[in-house]
Amino acid sequence: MTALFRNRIFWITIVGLFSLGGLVPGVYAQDSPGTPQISAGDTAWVLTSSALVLAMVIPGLALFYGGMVRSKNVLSTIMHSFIAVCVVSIVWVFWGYSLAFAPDVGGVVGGLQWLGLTGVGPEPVEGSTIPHSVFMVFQLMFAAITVALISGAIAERVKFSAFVLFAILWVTLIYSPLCHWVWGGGWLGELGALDFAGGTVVHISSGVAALACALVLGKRKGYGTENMAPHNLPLTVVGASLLWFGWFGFNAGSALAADGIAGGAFVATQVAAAAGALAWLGVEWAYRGKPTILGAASGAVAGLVAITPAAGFVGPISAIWIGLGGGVFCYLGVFLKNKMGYDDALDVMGIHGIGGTWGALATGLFASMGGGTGLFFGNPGQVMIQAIGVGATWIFVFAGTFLILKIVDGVVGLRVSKEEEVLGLDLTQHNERAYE
Amino acid sequence: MTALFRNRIFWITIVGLFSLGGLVPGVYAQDSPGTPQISAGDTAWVLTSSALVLAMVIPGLALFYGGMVRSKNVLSTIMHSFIAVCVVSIVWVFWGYSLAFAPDVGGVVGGLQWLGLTGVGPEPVEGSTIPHSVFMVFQLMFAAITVALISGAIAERVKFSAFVLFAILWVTLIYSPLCHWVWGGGWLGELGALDFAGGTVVHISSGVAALACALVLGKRKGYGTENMAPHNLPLTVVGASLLWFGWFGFNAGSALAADGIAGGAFVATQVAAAAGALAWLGVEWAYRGKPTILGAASGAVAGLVAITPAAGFVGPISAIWIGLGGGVFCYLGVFLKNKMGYDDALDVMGIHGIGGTWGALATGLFASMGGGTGLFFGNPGQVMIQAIGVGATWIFVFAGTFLILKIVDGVVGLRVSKEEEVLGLDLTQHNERAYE
Amino acid sequence: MTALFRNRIFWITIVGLFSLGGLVPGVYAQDSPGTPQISAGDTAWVLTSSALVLAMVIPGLALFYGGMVRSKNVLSTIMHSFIAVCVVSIVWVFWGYSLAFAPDVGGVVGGLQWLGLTGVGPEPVEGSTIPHSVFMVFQLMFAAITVALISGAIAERVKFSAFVLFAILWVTLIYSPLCHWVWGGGWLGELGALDFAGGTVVHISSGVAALACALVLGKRKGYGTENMAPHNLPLTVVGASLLWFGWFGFNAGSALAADGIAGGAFVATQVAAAAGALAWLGVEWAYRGKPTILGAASGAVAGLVAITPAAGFVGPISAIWIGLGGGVFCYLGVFLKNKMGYDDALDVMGIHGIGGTWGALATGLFASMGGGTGLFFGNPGQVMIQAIGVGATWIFVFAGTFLILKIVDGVVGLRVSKEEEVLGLDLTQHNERAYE
Amino acid sequence: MKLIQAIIKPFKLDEVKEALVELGIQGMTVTEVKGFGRQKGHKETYRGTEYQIEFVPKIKLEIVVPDSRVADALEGITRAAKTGSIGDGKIFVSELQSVIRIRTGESGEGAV
Amino acid sequence: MKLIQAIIKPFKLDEVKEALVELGIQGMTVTEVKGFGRQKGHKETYRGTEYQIEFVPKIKLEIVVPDSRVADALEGITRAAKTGSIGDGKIFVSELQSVIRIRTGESGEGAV
Amino acid sequence: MKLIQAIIKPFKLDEVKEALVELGIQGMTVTEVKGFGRQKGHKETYRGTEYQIEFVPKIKLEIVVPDSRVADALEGITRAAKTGSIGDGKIFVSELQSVIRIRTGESGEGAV
Ligand SMILES: Nc1ncnc2c1ncn2[C@@H]1O[C@H](COP(=O)(O)OP(=O)(O)O)[C@@H](O)[C@H]1O
Ligand SMILES: Nc1ncnc2c1ncn2[C@@H]1O[C@H](COP(=O)(O)OP(=O)(O)O)[C@@H](O)[C@H]1O
Ligand SMILES: Nc1ncnc2c1ncn2[C@@H]1O[C@H](COP(=O)(O)OP(=O)(O)O)[C@@H](O)[C@H]1O
Repeated sequence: MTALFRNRIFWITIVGLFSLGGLVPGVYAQDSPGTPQISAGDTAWVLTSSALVLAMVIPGLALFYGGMVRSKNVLSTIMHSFIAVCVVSIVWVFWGYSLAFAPDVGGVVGGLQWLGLTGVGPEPVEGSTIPHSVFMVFQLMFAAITVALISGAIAERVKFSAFVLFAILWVTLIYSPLCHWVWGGGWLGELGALDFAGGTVVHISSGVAALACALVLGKRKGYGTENMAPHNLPLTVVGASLLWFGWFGFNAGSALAADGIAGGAFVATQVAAAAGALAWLGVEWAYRGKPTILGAASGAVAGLVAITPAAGFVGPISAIWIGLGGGVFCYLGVFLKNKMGYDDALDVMGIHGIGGTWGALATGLFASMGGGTGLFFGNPGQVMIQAIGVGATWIFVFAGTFLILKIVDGVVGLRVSKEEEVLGLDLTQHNERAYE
Repeated sequence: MTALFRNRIFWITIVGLFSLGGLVPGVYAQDSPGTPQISAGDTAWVLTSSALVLAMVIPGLALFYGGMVRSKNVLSTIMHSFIAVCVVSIVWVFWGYSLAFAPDVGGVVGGLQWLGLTGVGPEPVEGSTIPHSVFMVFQLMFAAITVALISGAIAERVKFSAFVLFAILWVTLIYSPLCHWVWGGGWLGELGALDFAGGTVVHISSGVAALACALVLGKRKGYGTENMAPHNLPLTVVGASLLWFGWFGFNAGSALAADGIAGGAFVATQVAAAAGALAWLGVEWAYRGKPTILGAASGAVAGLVAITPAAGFVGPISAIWIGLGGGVFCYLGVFLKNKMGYDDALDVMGIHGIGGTWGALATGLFASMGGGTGLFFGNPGQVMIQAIGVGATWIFVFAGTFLILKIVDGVVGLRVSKEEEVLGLDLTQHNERAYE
Repeated sequence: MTALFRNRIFWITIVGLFSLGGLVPGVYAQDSPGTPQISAGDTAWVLTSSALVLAMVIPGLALFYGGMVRSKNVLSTIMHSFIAVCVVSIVWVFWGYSLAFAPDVGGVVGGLQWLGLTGVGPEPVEGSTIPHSVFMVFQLMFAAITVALISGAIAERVKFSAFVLFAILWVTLIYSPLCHWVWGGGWLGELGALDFAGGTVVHISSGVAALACALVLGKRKGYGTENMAPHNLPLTVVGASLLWFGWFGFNAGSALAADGIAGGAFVATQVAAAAGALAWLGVEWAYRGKPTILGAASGAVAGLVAITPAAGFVGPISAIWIGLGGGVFCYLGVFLKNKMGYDDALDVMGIHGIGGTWGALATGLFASMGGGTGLFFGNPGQVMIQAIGVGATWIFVFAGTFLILKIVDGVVGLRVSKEEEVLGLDLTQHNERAYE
Repeated sequence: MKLIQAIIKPFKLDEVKEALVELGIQGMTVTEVKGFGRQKGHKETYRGTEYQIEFVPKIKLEIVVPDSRVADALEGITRAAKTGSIGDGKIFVSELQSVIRIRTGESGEGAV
Repeated sequence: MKLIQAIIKPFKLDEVKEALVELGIQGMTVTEVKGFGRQKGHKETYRGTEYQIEFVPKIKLEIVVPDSRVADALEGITRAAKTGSIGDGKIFVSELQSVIRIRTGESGEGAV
Repeated sequence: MKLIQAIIKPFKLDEVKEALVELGIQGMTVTEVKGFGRQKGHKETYRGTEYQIEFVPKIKLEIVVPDSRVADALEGITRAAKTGSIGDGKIFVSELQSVIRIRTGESGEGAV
């Protein structure tokens, strides 16, 4: 089966290569860098931002997640983020980017014109001052992190081959269309839904997909009875810090320019992260008696998630409100999970699903600049539009992910055996041990 | 009491929100990005630099410090850097930035015009080509790292609530005014004191504050008798490396432009760090027989501290001299501590206090460009001015910090109990363990 | 002997200082930043890229290597990367940069005009829009990483003093001239050899030097019989991730501008890394039954190495081919080592030597833009030229490195004693232990 | 007094502890050990080099009990630690000459 | 010859070692263990999930002494390891049949 | 049945294991310990502060063998673990009252 599955990858590659190998360089050959419309300053910032978003996934997210699992599963958990980047990069080049951003087809998906990045070269991307190739790779990083985020829900029990197959299908069938809806000229964008840097596209989608994963895969063996404490919290805090660091590229980079909008988004990102951490710590301190480091890290990420859709549309004080809300609501989200008892191992739903939903709605409340206006600034309609975006995303992603999981389960099987789970995924999936 | 203290934070927030929530977005609303005076290139570099300075604190400093403590205290130590960023971010937005940079009041502090960042928007900051909001957030990161640096002196024994309260008071009463003196239009700047990137504002101030903290808190239980060797040196070297990495933003970013000055500051930073490490290793090798990794890391940081005030004012050869001096003097600083026997746990005074003082004076000797001229280049007066800056900073910071510590001790108590200290701060302050 | 050796450093410093201390600031004094020819956007990107390349070495490479050795040698391994940066920085300032880039002497080396960076200031570097000082420091980072890469071959048994001496000699006698051949106006560049970001200069040279080192130093005690499994794979994956992150500066920064070429190089870098990882995993999965995390990390690095010389000359599909080749050939390279039985401890030859060679030749095949044209695009001659470049590099580097090793062995001795090797280098070379 | 040493599978620790507590045995000392025996270990692969790890992680329990409780203790441990598959472990019993509680200095049965 | 096993609080290791050295006992073997007994452990909280950790870190000392030195040794250990609070630990003494020094092959009292 | 405890140098573990396997002894339990004795430890330096580490890493082997095999086992361990330099370690032998294999419940010689 893994053999079959490998063939799948190679097959994709081969086809891609022969069908496209010829065209692309041709396109690139007409390279004319520095055409007047390109701004070196804006390009420098988006190049930097793209690198920053990669750092969010590896090592950022890989460590954030890796530190929270048990030591017998840390490598497999890190591997999920790593392989997500690798698989998505290839898919994005061959068809993902085209499905997301090529000329619109019926408002729901992009065309096939840009398969294999045909025509995606150094010329400025429409309505912007940066090369098309730079915009494409910036977006590639977003697709990669979204898939990587989901892995937190199925950590410590998913089969490696299943995750790889899942990643390919999910980025193709869920992420690319959804991304098109919001940013690629699709119906949600047309409707006027505001999503500055991916509250719906990245966070709600990964969170809801994670919920579906947790429900379909079921609980980890020993969940609720055995000690599943994080095995290495310093790794987790380092991961959270790198997420914060990279998030400046994620949010401020989404301005696609180094200007006042980017500056405002940068500030909003910083203060929302801080507010999220303080809010989470405050709630913990009040209800548990002690503030925790994991709480600070989780709260900061919650604040960052919440501000993502609003970053370029709000001022610093609004950003603080949104960050505080992120910290509080995500704490409740995690609390709820513990009550409801499904095993979203690393709380992807609790933090990205809830935080993203709050952020998307909050954008409808606080938006006041950069082309967005929310309820508090005289535009009640926006909240409704945001709500529609949230609802549509929840439904589409949950249903679609559920289907994909069933397919993957059929093809390669989703879960490792009980014995393998007890022994740990590092040894059983990868023949490796993290620490000697 | 922690309850009372939490209320404090919330109270601040609430007030802030209602008094300012309205204004700010208004200001932002008149957003006109890309106004001719804004340079995308300069803005891109300062945005990048701001992110780099964040990375200096988390995960940089958090790891540098975290690796040096005993494993029972690593989380609490990391938490100090993390919470410093969170708390300072909020304080800076509400009043810190205004106290530091709003129109001068009597040469000693900024006015209240910019409370809650009123009027701090996308328009270019005075005399520069970057948005005001970007300058503000770049400065925010400086305030955050300064507070985080101090935590090294009180590691392994300070109460968490005490550190949070200390951070709020210190950044308000010490950092903001001092920053105003030097960069905000205050008397030291007027006097002609040179401080390119924060030798006095950041390093002398954190070092001297650390000394006060060490003296007031007293030694760790078992200091001098028990083994207090670093529990994880790889973390510390990673931290030092990230500090070095981020320091390019700290120093070259202080040019507030991507130009020749920034280039010169970048080069000076690189060679001074290298020289500092080599100097420290040389002294160790000569007097202890073996060069150590911790020595290399400490020396590099010492070199970076030393070059900070001079970075934009000196050529590469002068930078090497300054770096070498940093390595040697800071080694002596640490040596001295061991002799004098106060417990500055992670040598904040020895490295930042001593290194910053040497750097500030050395700027008066080696300055030769970018608007500064030192003794060696024909301007003896500069050294005197630098000495005044150093002296004033020492006195103001030491006295002020001492006072604040007394207040905090009165309100929440500075130190954990003997039992808690033995058990470790991770368990007793945060209910967590670093490694399972 | 270490005394003698220390003197060496100091002597170099002293001479340097007195001969040059005067001139340089003079040069810098005529600083005129923002001269029309300087582009802030391009400068911002190259400054960022320089910082990114530093991060590749420390902490990137330091962790990548440090995680793969046994815990008794992790500090010494990290130290190799750290000291390489320090030593090379100083050498580069005093004479390295001049030997590499000062006006050509007979096509083989640069002149002495720029000793101590005389005349290397804020003015734009010839044929570019960034300050000369920025170009110099960007190149400095390349020299540093090349030396650091070599250390992987001699890990766990080389004497610290020997490595320091080796670093000084190697960067002076091998790297600087080779760099001049290709980029400094030397004969290889004149010949038309294509090397966008250092396939020959950095990767083949470090790989071949590593082979010489492995052969001269001999195997580690217990190699082949004792368990030498990596002691901390998470560190290694973090290192690989940071290498990937920094490689964007390494490759896209080599465009020396923030334009379409940089964008293309950035994209090529991303997809080649992904393809390399997938290829390595595929081969492993097929022949070993399980894909490993170390394999993913190694494959990604292999892909990055392979694309380095081609990054700015190829489109994304070609980049995928090159990356796939990198993954497969480097896997074979490592496999071959195990067969041949020399002890290149961390596979520098297998990954950088083989990968760099493949990349250099592949550039001759796939080049299609940015001023390069390869066999597949109608220019058969290019492959021949590339082959000459590869051959010349192999011969020059192997012979030169061999000689240098003999000298170092004579002066300070290359290897630690058997007892020291058993006890570990951390304790015996540095009096430190990594983990308490 | 007797010293009972039991080598068990790590994930069985909690069950065994519970079993002993139910028997009124209030104390024990636990050590992480590696075992070599019939149960074979696992394989690891790093860049193509394979290592056969022969030592298996185990937990060693040391329990001091009055002679009167030995039989119950052995029975309880065996029941709780048993999975029926190779590697379940061993129990070794030996005689102690004296037992002292440091805090009080009391010795003999009163000390445990 | 007797084998003395002492379970003590970790931070007491140095004091106990000194006490034994003063008694002229030149050797011992130390193991990090976890203890379960009257002293209860601590609580940990991760994202709201609480874990009660019942095992407390302890140090196990193994000291082989000639019968003649047992009394002193026990007295020394007890004195040095005592804090008076719950969890100070236990001392177990058992008989050894023979002792060998690997380096020299000598056995009996001469071997320690 | 006898319990043989051997304290050896860590890098000798494989050789000793092989020696025992050759003697047909199929099981053992290994613990990482720290030793204090004639062999002195090492020095560490951190920012000028020196620490003298007196405890040396050692491996403790526990091997249960029928009385009939004790002599061979001792001889085999001594041979394999010996380097002749200080710190080679010790072997302690004590009597076991009973041995049980948890998986089968069988006891006595059949259990090991
Ligand atoms: N002769 C022995 N001496 C000491 N410990 C032993 C001995 N034989 C087995 N053990 C311990 O018991 C564990 C289980 O033994 P093993 O032979 O693997 O399975 P089983 O207990 O089912 O026979 C081993 O891992 C080892 O720790
Ligand atoms: N019956 C026992 N068998 C083995 N070890 C024991 C036993 N009872 C206690 N211990 C060890 O002694 C330690 C201290 O015992 P505890 O009951 O907590 O306090 P105290 O020694 O003051 O009675 C425990 O942590 C455990 O390691
Ligand atoms: N009296 C003792 N009781 C328990 N263990 C001991 C004793 N003496 C030595 N050991 C153990 O044996 C090891 C080796 O002993 P040492 O005196 O260093 O060298 P040698 O075995 O050559 O005499 C020590 O590290 C310690 O672990």
